[in-house]
Amino acid sequence: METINFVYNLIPDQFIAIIVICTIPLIFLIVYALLAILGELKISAWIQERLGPMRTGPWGILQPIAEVVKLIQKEDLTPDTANKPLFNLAPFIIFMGAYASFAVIPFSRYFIPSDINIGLFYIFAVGSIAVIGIVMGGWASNNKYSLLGAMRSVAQIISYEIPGAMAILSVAVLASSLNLEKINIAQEGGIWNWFVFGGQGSWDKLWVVPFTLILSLIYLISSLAETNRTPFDIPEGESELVAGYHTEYSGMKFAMFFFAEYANMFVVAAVLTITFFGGWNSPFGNFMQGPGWDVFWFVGKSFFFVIVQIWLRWTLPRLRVDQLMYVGWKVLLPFSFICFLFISLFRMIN
Amino acid sequence: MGLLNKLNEPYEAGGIILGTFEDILNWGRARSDWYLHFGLACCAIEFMAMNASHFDFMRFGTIPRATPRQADFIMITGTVTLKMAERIKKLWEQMAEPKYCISVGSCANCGGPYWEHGYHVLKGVDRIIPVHVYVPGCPPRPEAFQDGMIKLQKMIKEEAIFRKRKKLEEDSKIELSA
Amino acid sequence: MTINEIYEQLKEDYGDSIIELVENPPLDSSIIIKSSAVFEVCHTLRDKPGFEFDYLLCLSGLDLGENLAAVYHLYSMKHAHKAVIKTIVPKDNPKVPSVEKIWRSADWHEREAYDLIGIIFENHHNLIRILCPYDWEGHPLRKDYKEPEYYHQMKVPY
Amino acid sequence: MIEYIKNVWLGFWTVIVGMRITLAHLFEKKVTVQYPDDRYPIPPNARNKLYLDPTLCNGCTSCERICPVNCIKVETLRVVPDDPERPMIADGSKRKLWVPVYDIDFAKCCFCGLCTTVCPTFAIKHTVEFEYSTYSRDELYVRFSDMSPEKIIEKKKMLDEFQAKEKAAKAEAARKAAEEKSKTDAKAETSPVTESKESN
Amino acid sequence: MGEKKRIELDYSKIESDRMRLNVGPQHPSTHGVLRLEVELDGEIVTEVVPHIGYLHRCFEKHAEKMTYPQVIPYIDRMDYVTSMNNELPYVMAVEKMLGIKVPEKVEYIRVIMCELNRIASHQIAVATFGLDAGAFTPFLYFFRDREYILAIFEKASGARLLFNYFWIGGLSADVHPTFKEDVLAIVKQVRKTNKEIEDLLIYNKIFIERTANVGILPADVAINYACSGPVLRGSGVKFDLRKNEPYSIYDRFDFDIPVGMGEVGTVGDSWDRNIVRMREMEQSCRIIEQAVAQMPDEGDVQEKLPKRIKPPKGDIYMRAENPKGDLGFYIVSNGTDKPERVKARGTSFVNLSVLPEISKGYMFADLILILGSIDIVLGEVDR
Repeated sequence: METINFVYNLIPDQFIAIIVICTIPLIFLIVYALLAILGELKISAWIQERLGPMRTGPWGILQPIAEVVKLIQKEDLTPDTANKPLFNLAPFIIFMGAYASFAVIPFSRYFIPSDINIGLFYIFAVGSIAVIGIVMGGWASNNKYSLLGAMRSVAQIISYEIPGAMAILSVAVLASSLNLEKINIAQEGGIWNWFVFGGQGSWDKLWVVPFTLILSLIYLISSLAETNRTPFDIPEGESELVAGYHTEYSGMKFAMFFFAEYANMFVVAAVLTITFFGGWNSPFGNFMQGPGWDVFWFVGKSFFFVIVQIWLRWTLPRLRVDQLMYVGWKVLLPFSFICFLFISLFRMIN
Repeated sequence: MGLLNKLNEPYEAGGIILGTFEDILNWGRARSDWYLHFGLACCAIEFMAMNASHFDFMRFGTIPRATPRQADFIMITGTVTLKMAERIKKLWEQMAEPKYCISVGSCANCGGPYWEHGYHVLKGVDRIIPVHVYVPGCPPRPEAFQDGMIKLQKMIKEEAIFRKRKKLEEDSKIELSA
Repeated sequence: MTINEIYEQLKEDYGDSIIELVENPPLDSSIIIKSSAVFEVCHTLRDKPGFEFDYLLCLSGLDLGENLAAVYHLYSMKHAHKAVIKTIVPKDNPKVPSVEKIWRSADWHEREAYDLIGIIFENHHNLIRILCPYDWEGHPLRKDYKEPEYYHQMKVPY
Repeated sequence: MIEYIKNVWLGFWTVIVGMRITLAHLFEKKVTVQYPDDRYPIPPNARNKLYLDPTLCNGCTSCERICPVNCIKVETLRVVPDDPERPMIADGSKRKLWVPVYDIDFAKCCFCGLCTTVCPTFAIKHTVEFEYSTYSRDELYVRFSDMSPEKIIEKKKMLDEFQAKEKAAKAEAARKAAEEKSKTDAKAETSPVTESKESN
Repeated sequence: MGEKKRIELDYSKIESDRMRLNVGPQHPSTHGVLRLEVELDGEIVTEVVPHIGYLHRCFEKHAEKMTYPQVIPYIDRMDYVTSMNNELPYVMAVEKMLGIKVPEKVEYIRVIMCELNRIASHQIAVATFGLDAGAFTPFLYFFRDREYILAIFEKASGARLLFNYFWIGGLSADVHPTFKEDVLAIVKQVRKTNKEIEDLLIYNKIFIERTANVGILPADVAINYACSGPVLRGSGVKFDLRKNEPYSIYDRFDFDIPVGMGEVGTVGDSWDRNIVRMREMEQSCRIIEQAVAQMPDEGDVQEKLPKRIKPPKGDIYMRAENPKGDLGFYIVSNGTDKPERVKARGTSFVNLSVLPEISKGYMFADLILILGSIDIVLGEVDR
């Protein structure tokens, strides 16, 4: 009896509620990932005057489901010479990093899985876990291409986190909080109050508008680098490194990488939405504002940025690894510092 | 008899549930075939043309993968030389099951124009790896590639997973006894 | 500069090493030289003012039955004139000096001629097979070549 | 410094230009032809699957000789003069050769079109058909001859009989000729069955 | 504070472990089945050893066994992207041996077809170059246009890729009646797309950064390696067989030879080689327009020939300007209807041999681009 009581005590009070709250982002993540895969296929096709998948369901909308069904059936290969524990662990770590970020993402004012005070910081911290997974996967595969891809990825993600963090930090300065909910609330009242236009305030905020605009752009660029998307997809650059760090992965493990990539895309798009583009707020002030609309606006804006990422991918060539560093350290970083400096000054004066 | 007991039985006895389940699995494999980004010779140019906008191979749910680990089928598009044959065999072995092979063009089918005096040409890729569909032509039209793809999809759809498992077991038994 | 003038000038310089000028209009005329003098003649052809053949178009090996031949097609970007140099070597000792040091493009051409015909180019820095696998036997473009039955357990004939 | 700013601006601006172009294409009319449902027009002279009209073929084997890859195999039988069928080729001329074997191996064919240009009766031609991919290579070996096996045996027998007769006649003639001290009889020995080149 | 100490580093002595990487034969951007053995110092390439022969299809052996007309299908399969251009030097050589002059109309059709094929080939070259740099979309725009060109080829010859269209003494078939209009429509379309690609890819800052100052090939090295075509012209050498040694009827047309000028980097870098191809497409358009205007409507397309083509004994070397460069055929005839030997000077074969020379010291990602800028077709490298 005692043991049962002990186990029972271990289970928190609102066990079911916790499970539900944890599951909602997971379901959202899976549905979104399927949609994003389809979106990627379709948008790339339309840009290239093609049609994309057409023969799986009407207009090919069942394509991602077929892919999942296929990937489940694929043989799960582990190379003989690979370091098996690390090799098998890597995709889970990457997926975990992506999924954990959803813990603080405020979908609506009534659905924030975990409303912690250091939300922005948490997202950045958890987002960096992915790089550990990439290195693990790349190194454990015992493949030279994977190793090269992993090495490039580390250098890239570390250097692009700094300008990205600078951009986010200036938002924290403007909102005087790291709490994502508070940041959202600070942008209420229409498109003009979003942080991309300097946030709420009187006309003297015009001084900071150019800087916030640049910072939002800087964050968009560094988020591309963090998610390994073109023009920064050198860790998996197909024409050089075959498939980069996931060269040796097959079946569901590869699907994990695949999902995590799209999940990360959503996370960075969500952060961009929250910090600069008003989060759940409607662009028309109180019009179309409310708990239901919150989800609509938030997901809608995030999807828009996901689409922008896809659009960029099918437009641009990719950078070389040293140019990537150049852009990161010599272009984005100085610009973000300058902008941050001015925004801080502005806050001090106000 | 539970459903699980029926798993090892042939499809005919499996009834509707297993049949539908198998259909869904087959549907997934047939509709989402990723191919190895791999070209050998002349047919590879038509292969590229087939991927381009006018013919758009991606309509069939195919995505090019650069690594054999993630590929479901390989298109041998061109002449297989003896020097290359060992590599192709290796590539085939690196691919994860279930995997398929389409041999495209005369050269891959049987050496094509080079079958007579080609001292350095492998006369047919089916000498080293199993081939599921043969597409004739030199080079085939892009539509012919797609015709081969449709035939492959048809073949996958009619595959019997559970029956195959049973058959494989029988085969292994025979092997063991022999 | 026509091929006759080139021939006469070479004949002056090298004497016996230049064997003859084969003329066959409207087809190409060629100068036949001794294999031992190939390097020197080619060097002169490249560097001597008036010749300045700075462009090696093609280097081919030929199987003439009894003998093997190496044919050099030269071109001058400056003067826009052409020359065909031929050298004939016996099949049992097919040695020709390499001209790889004169024209870098000869590197792969010589390896190809070695691979397919079996002419051995002396002083070539890396005379290995180029088209056939490194463990291939025989020189396929010789007239008496017989294709192997098996290569690495793969059947070769149809 | 100016160079630096210029480069950054150029980098930004050219990306915008590129994105504008791709955005414009996003809404353009798509060029894809959805193959099994719609078809791309194929000109009538397209060189796809070969087709032989056996009623037109007169067995001249010029296609077999011109074929660079030797994928055509033709065997012919001489038509006996007193054949009861009085065979005709579709264009009206008298048939001199039966074609019991006319095989094309499409696994070897290089679709160069040389055979169609040398054919005197236009019996062999390229069609626009290209959908004949198969699950086994043997299906690509196509036999075009319209003669049934029984008919082939019958014609062969006929020919053999005829040849025997001819031989006898020739032997007779030769004997007579020998009697008349004329030339040698070696010529008569050659087999009159037209054998085609072995493809290997 | 003490005296400042100058630290001198001898970079040549700092050495980390070198990594030997095997690129190919199956690799997305080796343009087929080329295998490169690359030695890397970090990301820097220290040595490149190309291993070729993975597509060695014994063309020269086959040519010895075939009659002269039968060789043409095999020549198509050599450089399978530019079949029309491949056939031209061969048929010109045999015609010269036989002493035939082909009809006027044939010459014009040949020129138009060659130039169209040149455009198609350059489109593939630029497209795959973009693909190597990571831009996938221009690739498909080029392939969309190429499809229109192939439609013309198919209407004329019946095949889409390997035509067997130029025959000794003429053509295999006459062109279709709407040929001229179709060709002019294509010229228009090609110009439109090229304009678009210039904005989308060629003058994109990222693309310029990737390709400018990468893989510099000086002119004297290019000549010593016997490079030809856009590779040679990219190094600033104004040499084009169509102008310098006009064959066929190229002396009747007015066109320029674009050369690399180092607009965004150094003369002879990858960007220059690429831009030469883009500009040559425009020049080809000009030639096509002039040729269409001058082309006679009536006329025979096949010269009378003996039934068996038996050129006199002797040898001939004929070359013509392929899109890839200078393609030569060395034909030795022994007086029978089969050639004694046909040696092809593969343009890509020669151009590829310069790769180890120009790719040392660049990064691994650059190596892929340098290879792409040389524009090789493995069918011609290995034959």
